[in-house]
Amino acid sequence: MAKDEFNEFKLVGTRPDRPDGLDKVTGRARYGADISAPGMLWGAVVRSPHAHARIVRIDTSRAEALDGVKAVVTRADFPEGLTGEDWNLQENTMAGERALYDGHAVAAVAATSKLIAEDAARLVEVEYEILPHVTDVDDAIRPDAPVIREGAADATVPEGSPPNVARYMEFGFGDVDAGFAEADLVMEKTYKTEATHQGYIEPHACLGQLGEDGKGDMWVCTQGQWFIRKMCTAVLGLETAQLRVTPSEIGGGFGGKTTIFMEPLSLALSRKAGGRPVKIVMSRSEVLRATGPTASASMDVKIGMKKDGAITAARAEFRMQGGAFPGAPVDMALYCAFAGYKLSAVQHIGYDVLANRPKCAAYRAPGSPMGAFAVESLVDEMCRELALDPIEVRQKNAVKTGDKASYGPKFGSIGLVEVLDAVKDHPNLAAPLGPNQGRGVAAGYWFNHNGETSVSMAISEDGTAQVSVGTPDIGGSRASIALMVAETLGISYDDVRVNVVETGALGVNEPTHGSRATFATGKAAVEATGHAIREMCRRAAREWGIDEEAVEWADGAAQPAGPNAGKFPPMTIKEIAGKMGGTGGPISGHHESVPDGVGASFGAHVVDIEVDPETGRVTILRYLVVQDAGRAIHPSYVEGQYQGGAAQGIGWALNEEYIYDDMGRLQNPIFLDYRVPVASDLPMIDTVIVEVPNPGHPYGVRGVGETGITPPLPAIANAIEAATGARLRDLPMNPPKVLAAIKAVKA
Amino acid sequence: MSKIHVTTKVNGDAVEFLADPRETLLDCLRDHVGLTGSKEGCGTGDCGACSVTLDGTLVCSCLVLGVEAEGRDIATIEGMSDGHDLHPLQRKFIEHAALQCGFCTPGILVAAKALLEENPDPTEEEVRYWLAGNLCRCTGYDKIVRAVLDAAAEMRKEAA
Amino acid sequence: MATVKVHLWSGLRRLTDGADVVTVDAATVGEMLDALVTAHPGVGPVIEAGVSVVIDGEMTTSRHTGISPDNEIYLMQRLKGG
Amino acid sequence: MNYHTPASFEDAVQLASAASGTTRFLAGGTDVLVQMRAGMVIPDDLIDLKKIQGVKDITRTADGGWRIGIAVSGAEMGAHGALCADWPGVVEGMELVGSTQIQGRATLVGNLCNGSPAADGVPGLAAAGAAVTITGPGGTRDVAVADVPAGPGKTVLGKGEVISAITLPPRGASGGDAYLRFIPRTEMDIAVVGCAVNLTVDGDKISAARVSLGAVAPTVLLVEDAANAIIGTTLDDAALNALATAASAACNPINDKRGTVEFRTEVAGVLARRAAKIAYARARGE
Repeated sequence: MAKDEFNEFKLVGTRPDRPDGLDKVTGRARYGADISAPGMLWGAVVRSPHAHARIVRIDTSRAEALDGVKAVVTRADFPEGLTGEDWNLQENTMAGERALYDGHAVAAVAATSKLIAEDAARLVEVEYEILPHVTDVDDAIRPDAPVIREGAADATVPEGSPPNVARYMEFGFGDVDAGFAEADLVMEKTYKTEATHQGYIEPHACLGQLGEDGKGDMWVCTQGQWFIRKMCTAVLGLETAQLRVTPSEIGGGFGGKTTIFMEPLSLALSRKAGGRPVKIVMSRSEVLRATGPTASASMDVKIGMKKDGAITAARAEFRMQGGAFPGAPVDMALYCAFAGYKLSAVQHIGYDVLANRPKCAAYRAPGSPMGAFAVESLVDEMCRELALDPIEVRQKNAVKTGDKASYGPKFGSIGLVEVLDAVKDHPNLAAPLGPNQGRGVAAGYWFNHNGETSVSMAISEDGTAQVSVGTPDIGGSRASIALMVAETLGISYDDVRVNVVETGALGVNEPTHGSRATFATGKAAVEATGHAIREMCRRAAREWGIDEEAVEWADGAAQPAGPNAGKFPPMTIKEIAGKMGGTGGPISGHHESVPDGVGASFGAHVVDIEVDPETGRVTILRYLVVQDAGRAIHPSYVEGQYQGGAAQGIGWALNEEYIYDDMGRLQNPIFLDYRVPVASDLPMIDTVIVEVPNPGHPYGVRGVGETGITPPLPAIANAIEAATGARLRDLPMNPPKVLAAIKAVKA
Repeated sequence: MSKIHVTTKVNGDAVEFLADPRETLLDCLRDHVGLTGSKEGCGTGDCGACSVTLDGTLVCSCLVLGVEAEGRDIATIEGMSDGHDLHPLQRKFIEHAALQCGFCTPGILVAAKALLEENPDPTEEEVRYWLAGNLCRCTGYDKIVRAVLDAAAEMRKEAA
Repeated sequence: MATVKVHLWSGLRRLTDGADVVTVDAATVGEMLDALVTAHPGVGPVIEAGVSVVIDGEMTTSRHTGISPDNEIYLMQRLKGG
Repeated sequence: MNYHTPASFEDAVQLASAASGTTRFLAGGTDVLVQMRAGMVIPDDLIDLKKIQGVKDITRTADGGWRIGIAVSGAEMGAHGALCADWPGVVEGMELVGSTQIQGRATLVGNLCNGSPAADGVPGLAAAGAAVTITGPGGTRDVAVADVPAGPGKTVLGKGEVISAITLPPRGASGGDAYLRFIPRTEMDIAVVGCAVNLTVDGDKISAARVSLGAVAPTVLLVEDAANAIIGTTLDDAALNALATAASAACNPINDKRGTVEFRTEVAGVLARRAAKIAYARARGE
């Protein structure tokens, strides 16, 4: 629990009910698919059943002839000449000459009902010429692999590289060879992780309306309405400001709803159907086949360690496929891989490889869980070899504030040491373990992010406050922002309303991603509130006829700054607001910036498991998350991020994967066989919130949303070896693989 | 395509709509009756976000046809609180922060209500296995189970 | 104008005639980036695609941020989040 | 799609016989609606059997067995104390199908007619020696449940034929049955392997037994050798090992997204051993 003893704040750190709770427990909250409009049509998308195929011909005549069909679009309805990421987005939104993965959109129809639209989609005839395909990353990087796209390599890729390598990176410092030479133990292993999906329970849904005049509106479940606006207008050749995007409540995103998929299709269909709004709601199989799972990775890691556990050198080569487009998070995976270790010599090499799979999107600390799986597993294997305690080895090598990071720059304020101390002292470490049971430990990291942020707040006539923010509220950020604004204004939490607004109401905001909402929007909200406070102090000063500098704000009122400023009773926010009409007009505050002072967050997890030796099934007995939050504004929702991250990591470690057949078709596109953890799979998840305040934020906030998913993959692998002696280096560690590994150890 | 006239009861109100036989009860509740509280997360009975009760039995409304609802008694999330005072489960979910995005919450609340009507004093494991068909991707289930157990305790105290 | 040292990720070595660290004359981040492209045109497309500039461990967000010889300047791939 | 609600099995048979395109019967619907939603099948005629008199009843048969209506849901079976007392293995097999919500609709007959080799409800019925009554254009006939599946997605039912009831034989004294399955999670998966054991004891010696396996062959298997491995024994370790070996030997599984050949073959033996112990304990009243 948060350390409350020194909590000098009245509201920050408390656990009030979230403002949108009532709507969400009564079913009134409106998500993407809940929004309808007069004259609305329904859209359906025609998708390629092939992993790689040339599109010879699309015949939409039978579809267009079906009664009730109002519009059909193909790539011909999209502008040409786009380049770079804009072209990638357009190509992914609607296939051009070639279908690049199973599920790639090739056409879309709009009709007067969902059933007619689905029937019409089945009547669109597409002639394909099937091409050779590749889905595994180590196959895709071979020189003789089927070529996904000619000339895909960017300026960083060395000449003569395999054709599907789109990006290359290499960085590091120090003399790794010398470091390996002086080590007592050098170990090099290869680790593989399969692609997984964010798994949000709400499928993508949008309602798009676009007139012939190029003016449009969209209601959509998204993490970032400004990204949706920028990407849709780019892909359709519209002026950015002419499209207004209103975010609905969002049913989970985890990074997967920070980009576009079928949104531009609803706008294109609407324009062709005389401006009638078009609603498109994805099915679960469309979400799994054709949205943005994370990359799959093949990683070689080499570490040199002295007998006492000190690491002398480290090397990592990561190969990742992020679908048929550049964008696999291999750079971020490499940055995070050794981030927890103070190194004098390290080398990172990374390949971003194309394959016939959907265009990957961010998934909670994108890349970092894969890097952690490789490095934290290898460190555990070396501790086992040298009979060293895995926590102590991490403490010995732990980075502190001011140390040089493995990815180059010096660290600002970080709390890894405090996190590891909290793990060492936790009672879970003393829990007894029975037969076939084992304990695993691992640490994880995420930089967190700032990004463009724009917030406006205004004082109402009755002295209550409203805050307009651009970051959709997924995990309770409305409550955290309201707490910070109420604390700053000195008024009650219930007197602050936070609204998530559409793109017409604020300056540009980056999405709710990078664990930035409470940090960046919170900081901007506090700045904006400060702006309004200064205005209220000015109005009180004029009322009292004293100098502005002689007025300060405390406990929700303007007060004389000191004895010689004058004897005036405090002028409350209610009094000031009540007279706003006669003292200069509306009172509001604005703040726009790309905030500096981002605080990174380290975490460490401890997991106890039991393995059924006869079937290989892994049961999670106990799970502990310890993570640095800087300061927990609303501790319940910080704990929620810790528990949610752990649960997704457990699913990724044990049962979640993309299974493609030899024709390159996804075999498990529904929740029956895409196995996310269910309620009966998990124990209660213990959490400890470590608070090493981030000096870059007025309330010490660090982003907490993403680090939690990074330690589970290696922690569970380490626990399985502790329980069975079998070391698995290939995810997921499902029962068939665990049973085979146990039998190999026994043989 | 010939639609079928369906008369049924939803949350105690008499309701009529025209349904194509292929439309699920979930589609009909959302698109014809205007109750969007039940959600589609999968369309295959694997996620539970569309949970309703049909004549008192907990079911996935995506795996029932609209035309099968003729003459039945359906209860959805919108019928869980009477007037303005919430069911104890609804209150406890807010109090325990047992939801983040909230998309699975309606389905879980309807399922948990059905559980407590059948088993007023469930163990943690009984709650978890009863809710195994209600997927949540945000919370890791911890606070959901605690909220259900807390609501059960409060309801037992009231009943005593 | 002062001469500053800029650490590049060594993947750019091919585009900077083999140098991991490049010195340019610049007083702000913007001037530094422009001077880099003038000195080594090959890095142009990479910088165009978006880079993160880290000064003394702090992610800078503006081309107008001032820099001086005693700053530790790192150029990194564009960081976003999930 | 035409939706029908016949009042009798005879009317249902007539509708099905006269239908030209694709016909599906509807009881619980938890398989049919999934296939419709996935676009795998859009029936021309959907015949809902739930309006037929008696389809919701669970009744004792004259000889002390049970007759289960085709629209009885898993939840209703689970709530029927006497049926659970007699055939816990059959009931627990059905109760493992899907979630609590699925249990509110899914039926034994639907599970059987869907034709999945991995159906959780079928091994228990096969081991119990259950039979189904099939009503068709030519009248009715009884068929052993084990003989109904004809391969993945296929049954022996001909055009216009429908199952009108499931009958379980009398339990008899000192009998016990059990069903176990293996899934990677704790709930919500299709069985990677399923195993049912039904046996009766004379004192502590097994006098009769039937062992059936699911998800390890194109249809459910009744494994003679496995039964013989434990008949006449007190289920000691030697008998258990022989049972496991026989069960694994009978497997003819495939590699698919749920499991490998080796895994299914090995785990079939593990489950047979564990299910036999439970059935043995139940038969001895423990």
